[in-house]
Amino acid sequence: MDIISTLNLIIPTAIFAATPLIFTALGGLFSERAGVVNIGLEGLMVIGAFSGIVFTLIFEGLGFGAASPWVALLVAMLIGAVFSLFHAVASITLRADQIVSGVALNFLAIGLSVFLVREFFGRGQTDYINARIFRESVPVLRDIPIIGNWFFSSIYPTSFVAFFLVFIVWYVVFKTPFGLRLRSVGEHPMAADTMGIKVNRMKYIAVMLSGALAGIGGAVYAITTSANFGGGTIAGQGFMSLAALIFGKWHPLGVLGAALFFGFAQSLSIAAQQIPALANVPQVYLLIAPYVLTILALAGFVGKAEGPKAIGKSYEKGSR
Amino acid sequence: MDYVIEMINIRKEFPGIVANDEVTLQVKKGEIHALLGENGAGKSTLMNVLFGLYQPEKGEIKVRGKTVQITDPNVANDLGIGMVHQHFMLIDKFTVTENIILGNEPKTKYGNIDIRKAEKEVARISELYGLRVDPKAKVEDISVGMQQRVEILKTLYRGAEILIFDEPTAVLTPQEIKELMEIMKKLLQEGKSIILITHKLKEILSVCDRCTVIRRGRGIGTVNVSETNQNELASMMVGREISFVVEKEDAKPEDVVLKIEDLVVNDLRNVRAIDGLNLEVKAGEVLGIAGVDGNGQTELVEAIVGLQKASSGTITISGNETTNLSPRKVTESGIGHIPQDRHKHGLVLDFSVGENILLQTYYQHPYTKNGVLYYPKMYEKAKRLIEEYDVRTPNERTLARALSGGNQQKAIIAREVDRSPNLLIAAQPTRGLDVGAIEFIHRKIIEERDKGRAILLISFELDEVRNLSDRIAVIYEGKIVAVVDPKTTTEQELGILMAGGKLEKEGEPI
Amino acid sequence: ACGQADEEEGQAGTPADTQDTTDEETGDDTDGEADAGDFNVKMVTDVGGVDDKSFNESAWEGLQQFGQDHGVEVDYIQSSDASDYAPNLNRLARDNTSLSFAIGFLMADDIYSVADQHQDKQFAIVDVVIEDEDGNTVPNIANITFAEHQGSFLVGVIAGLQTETNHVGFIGGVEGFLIKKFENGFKAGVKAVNPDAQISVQYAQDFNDASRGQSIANTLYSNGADVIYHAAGGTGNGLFTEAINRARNGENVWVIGVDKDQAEEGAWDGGNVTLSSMIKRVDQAVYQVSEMTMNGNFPGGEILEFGLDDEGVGIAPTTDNVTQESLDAVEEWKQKILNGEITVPQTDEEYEEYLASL
Amino acid sequence: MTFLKSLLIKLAIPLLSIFFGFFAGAIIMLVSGNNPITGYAALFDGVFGDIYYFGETLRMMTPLIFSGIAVAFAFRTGLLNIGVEGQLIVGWLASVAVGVMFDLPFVIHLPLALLAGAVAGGLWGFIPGILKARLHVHEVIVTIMMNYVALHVSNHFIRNYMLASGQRTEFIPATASLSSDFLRGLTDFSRLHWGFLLAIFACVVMWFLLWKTRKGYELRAVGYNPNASSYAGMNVKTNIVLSMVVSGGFAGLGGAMEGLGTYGYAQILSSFTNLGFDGIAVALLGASTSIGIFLSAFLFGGLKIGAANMQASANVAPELVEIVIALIIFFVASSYLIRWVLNRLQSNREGK
Ligand SMILES: Nc1ncnc2c1ncn2[C@@H]1O[C@H](COP(=O)(O)OP(=O)(O)OP(=O)(O)O)[C@@H](O)[C@H]1O
Ligand SMILES: Nc1ncnc2c1ncn2[C@@H]1O[C@H](COP(=O)(O)OP(=O)(O)OP(=O)(O)O)[C@@H](O)[C@H]1O
Ligand SMILES: [Mg+2]
Ligand SMILES: [Mg+2]
Repeated sequence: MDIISTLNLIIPTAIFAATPLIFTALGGLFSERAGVVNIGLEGLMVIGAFSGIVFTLIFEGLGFGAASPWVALLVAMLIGAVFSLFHAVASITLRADQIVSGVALNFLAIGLSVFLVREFFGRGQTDYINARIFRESVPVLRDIPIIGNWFFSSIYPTSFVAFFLVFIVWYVVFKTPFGLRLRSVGEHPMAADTMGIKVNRMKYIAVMLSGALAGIGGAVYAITTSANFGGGTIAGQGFMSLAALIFGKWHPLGVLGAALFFGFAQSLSIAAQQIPALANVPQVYLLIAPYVLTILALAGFVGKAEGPKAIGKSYEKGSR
Repeated sequence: MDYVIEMINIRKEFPGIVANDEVTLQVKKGEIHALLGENGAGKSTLMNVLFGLYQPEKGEIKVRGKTVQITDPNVANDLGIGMVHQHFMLIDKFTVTENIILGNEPKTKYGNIDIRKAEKEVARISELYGLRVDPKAKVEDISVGMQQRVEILKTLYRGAEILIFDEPTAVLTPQEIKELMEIMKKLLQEGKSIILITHKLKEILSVCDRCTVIRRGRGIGTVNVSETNQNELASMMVGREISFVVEKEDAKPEDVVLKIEDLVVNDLRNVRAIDGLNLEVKAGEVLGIAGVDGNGQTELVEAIVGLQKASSGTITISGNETTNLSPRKVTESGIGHIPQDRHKHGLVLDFSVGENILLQTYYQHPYTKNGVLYYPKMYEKAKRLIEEYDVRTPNERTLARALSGGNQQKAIIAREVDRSPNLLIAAQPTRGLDVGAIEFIHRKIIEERDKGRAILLISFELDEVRNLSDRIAVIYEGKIVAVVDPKTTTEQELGILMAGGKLEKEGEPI
Repeated sequence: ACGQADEEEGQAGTPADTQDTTDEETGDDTDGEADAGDFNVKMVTDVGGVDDKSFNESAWEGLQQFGQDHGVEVDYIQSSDASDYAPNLNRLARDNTSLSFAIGFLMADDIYSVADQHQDKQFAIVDVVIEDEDGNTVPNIANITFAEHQGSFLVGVIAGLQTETNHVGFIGGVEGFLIKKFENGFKAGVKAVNPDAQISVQYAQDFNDASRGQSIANTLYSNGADVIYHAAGGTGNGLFTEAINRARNGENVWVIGVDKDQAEEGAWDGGNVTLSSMIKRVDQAVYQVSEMTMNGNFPGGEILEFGLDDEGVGIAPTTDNVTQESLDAVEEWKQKILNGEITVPQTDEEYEEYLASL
Repeated sequence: MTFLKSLLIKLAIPLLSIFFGFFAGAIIMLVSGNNPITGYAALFDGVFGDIYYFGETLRMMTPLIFSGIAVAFAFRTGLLNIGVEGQLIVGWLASVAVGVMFDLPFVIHLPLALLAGAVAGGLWGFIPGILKARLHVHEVIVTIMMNYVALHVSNHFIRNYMLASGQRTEFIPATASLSSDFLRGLTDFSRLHWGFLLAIFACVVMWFLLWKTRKGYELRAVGYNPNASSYAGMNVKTNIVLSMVVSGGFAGLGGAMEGLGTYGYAQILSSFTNLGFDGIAVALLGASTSIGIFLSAFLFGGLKIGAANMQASANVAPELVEIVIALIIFFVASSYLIRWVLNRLQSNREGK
């Protein structure tokens, strides 16, 4: 295979693998920019995947047809936001250690969702969804040489949504009053407080946004890829999103880059086995490549990742 | 009476402590009203109540004669109350403008921040009150003085009529303090009223109209500044007489202990912070370094103690070269070091007072044997020093975090001085402390000098440098530009040197 | 391969007579004659759980059926973790379970030690043969295996005949002896009818990564394969997703499912991408062994291989997408396997020999 | 007096949290149509009802104690080691490798195998440690990545060099085994092994290391305030690396417990063991103290072992246990609430 056709193979897969990570990491961005560490992204994705599948099935049953998964995505977003309140209440109002509360959320999400699946379906997995989100090709644009093949000829609409969202988040976080306030809360909550910003309310909003987006991330994964939900559907994607967030230095564009990088490394590792030149490389090297490349990238040129200053601390009026 | 602010019988409790106990404060329109009290007396608390950060348990607040409930800072803003906090409330990564408009941002019709308009507005107000700032600069890149002007601008941007300054001068250089006083006068002319918290009685005497004193949370009284003096204020505040002049004999300098030759140090951003510096400190003298913050003081100290690498030049302590040795090696060659930021560098706040006191010696016999700590010996030692240095703490096992700033500082001094170092480096040893604590620390420094130690004192407090030093070295842009005799050099002359100027008259090196 | 001793036609629902010729009488089974009153059969699932839509579920269905037909108490315990196997098996043994099933080769070592501690109890394990240090089978464990390679061979035949690109693919879960049986059987089947076909094989090294499965499927399909067989559990979900996506774009791609009839997974509003599935009748095996035991013929120490002969493996009943030609060929090759004309390879070495013999 | 009071509060928080956790679990059972009393009775019975299950609980605790210590140790020095899972996996493999490959007398073989586990885990911790110390790379990402690397690398080794049957390696010989006929006999053939005693010992070691040694003092100081520590002449970088190595070493020993104790072999893992991730919860619930870790490992081990019985005899889905665990962690973390209530009660009483 020549380079172009190899890339034709790798790039769409990379984008596809990156999409759920982008949603989730953008969610994490809101929360962490407001100073709330979110290890619970994994659990929020679980909840999103669970709601995405369950509600697609429900809407299918109600005769929503092809719209079902899309409506289910919205429901997953809402449920993700509500579920994130667990983390918000614990870590903001009750001043729990944010890492601890995130870990608890992960446990709760997997336990609760599988428990509910058993209650609803009488088994550990849901049924398969029929109405799915399919890959589409964009008329006209797909005919652009090379680029058309990579980005427009067979791509999930959800990936476009994700890309679009990156720019929205960038705009919101860096250009709007809301974004300025959000960041101020994560950098120096007391300063924000003295400027009349409701610090804890801001943090609640941020955490719920992270729940909403991670919910979408999980649902997108489940709806586009696994088509059903079980205890093992989300296995580490939330942690990878967290890594993408840190790797991307808490910046939406960085997050996009990092998620694509992970997707690229994974899809390269898969495609490599079908590329004659690389087919003889022992598989273990390809399997660990995404992770090793990430470590090398961090060590080599990305270097120190410095998060929001007041991250991880709960804010108490007047404390120093 | 036309009081703009009346706080009547305010009571504010924290778990286990009454921070304000029936305190009354009445501020007239157009005056600068001083609030005076020891560390922990409850000044900041009272002001935070006024600013809406805390809710009082009891008491009444009237603004311009009307009773109000200040439930949060927004309400205070609406009432025209602005506060410049003791610890700056600035976001380092934001620009000056972003800091000022936060919470009150002008928007375009698309809902994004109209940053141009904001910058113009900031420029306009800063011009109006003579507060020079660069609206586009990031806060982390500007000087402390400018940061404070940003703080003031924040309140003015919101249209504050009553400004609270909480210890604004503690972090400023003399020049900056003078500028600040000018600014305050200008603000008064514009019809604002000011509440000023400071530990520096001289400042109160020079700019304030009236002064309210609180002690241990209780209001002691309000006096007209024109009818009082330094000693009266001090004894109102502490409840006893305080001496302000450090009693000391002339120094009897002996051998050179610290010798620095052609030192070059690059700072963290790889900018040359120390640029060919030469310096000598002799046994039995206090050498004070005077200079505006940011001229290489931090790097100088860190290079001496081994925390920053010197690119060239040599540092010699008691005849042994210590250039670029590890901090531990340097310490062991006879250095004691009171760091400038006691929370960041001086203490492990979550360690007990005892563990902190042993922070430099824990690994030595008899505290450690074969890698195992011997806690009884550690605490025995700590107990002795706590007593000797009058560190007020329930016991040696209390967490350092629970101590007041003054007592934390005393614990550090106990630790550093007790090791009998040949060279004691004291960086900002009294920053933010009340007069009682300052008195103690000054006495201790002179005592050590008289025992024949070499003392290197770095302070932005010109009075402190002039009072304690036997010689003053002025640092400017990483070089020592002059070494002068404190007895024959005036504050003005020092100010000129610190600003990089030259003295016309006899400023010969001594 | 030693289980091939059984040559008789087995009918579904009746116990296959699988007397191993090498088996000596291993002491009298006192529990064997127990009447249906206290006879009970229980099983321990592996981490997949009783409702894994795969062989745990299938086993449980067989057991339930058996319970219904004979009025016998049946039950299961779920393992949420590999370290649960031993306590769960122990629990059954302690509860005086007449016959305890361990579902899945992962429990091999645990059942060995538990059976050793409870020599008076009867056990059976699916998918693996338990041997002691000397390589002998254990008298109180019945070993149930399947000729997955044979079933895979048949779906290989279908793939070989119905590929239009002359290129087929195989996606494995985690590489190991068992999954290799699927792979080699499949490849042999493809080559049997279509010696020129190209076969791409890729292991996900994960049974539960649908995303990875989809990526691999994408690569294989993009490289020209049009029929992909999987033995990869949840990872296989991604294969179906990818195939449906492509089918929707008008591509002619197929999936061959595994373990049970996976027609449901392949359905989409414009058709079905499931070409066929290789089914493995764990339910049958469990049913039969239970019945034998109830009747006092506990096949302890025996190796029961359920193969084509007794419908233990085979192709799925849903054959909507399979051509008549392929069905005929499947029947033809099935006979050849049954009458020993060909031996289906299980390991890589056997496959190499097989290729050479073609 | 104040000492007693503070001790009381310290105990009250976890106990109340556990109570609330179970209480919430009971509500969930009620809502989902189960009887919480039978459910919990079955759970309790599944741990204490039979000495065998009790033995299994202790056996389950063993690796959890090690992974809990690993997390706590790093936590004490200001590092978040999410990589315990991976360190445990390589420790498992390395200990079994030494067990299988060498033929040595017991007194050398077992310690050597244990050491191999610790060294492998330590090495796996060293990498994020050195990257953090030298290049300021965030340890959380590196440790997450190292988990995956560990999983794949160890599977690769087993598959290509050590595969004996099915998915696993050879059994280790008795000379490298932790299994104990005595403990098995005591607990009616559970898989309880000598590793349990090692785990208790490890708790003591952690306590001693952190609180009684010079190094421990340094590690804690660096964890609390790296700036002040470097001012005091400690080598912050070395201490960060050391902390990760020790933490990884404990995790590796946790893996060795599985390899040399519970199983006696290493196997191809199709997914994570979760022992390492559970360690995070164990450490947090145990407030990163030795005794706390021991007790919370017991709670976790018991819940996990008891869950099977809950399902078997009360027909409650085993996931309920996970929910209960989550809620217990939640309440412990939110101890502010409990503290606040206790304070209220107390000040009311004092007010009178
Ligand atoms: N957030 C808080 N929580 C508990 N107690 C507090 C808090 N803030 C202040 N205090 C208590 O209130 C007292 C008054 O503190 P405050 O900060 O008002 O003193 P201050 O007069 O401003 O001192 P300084 O001169 O050092 O700034 C302190 O001694 C302290 O005991
Ligand atoms: N958040 C808090 N919670 C409890 N006690 C506090 C708190 N903040 C301060 N204190 C108490 O307040 C007292 C004085 O603290 P304060 O910070 O005002 O001292 P300080 O001399 O101003 O120190 P600094 O140099 O840090 O400004 C101390 O006894 C301390 O225990
Ligand atoms: Mg104050
Ligand atoms: Mg103060």
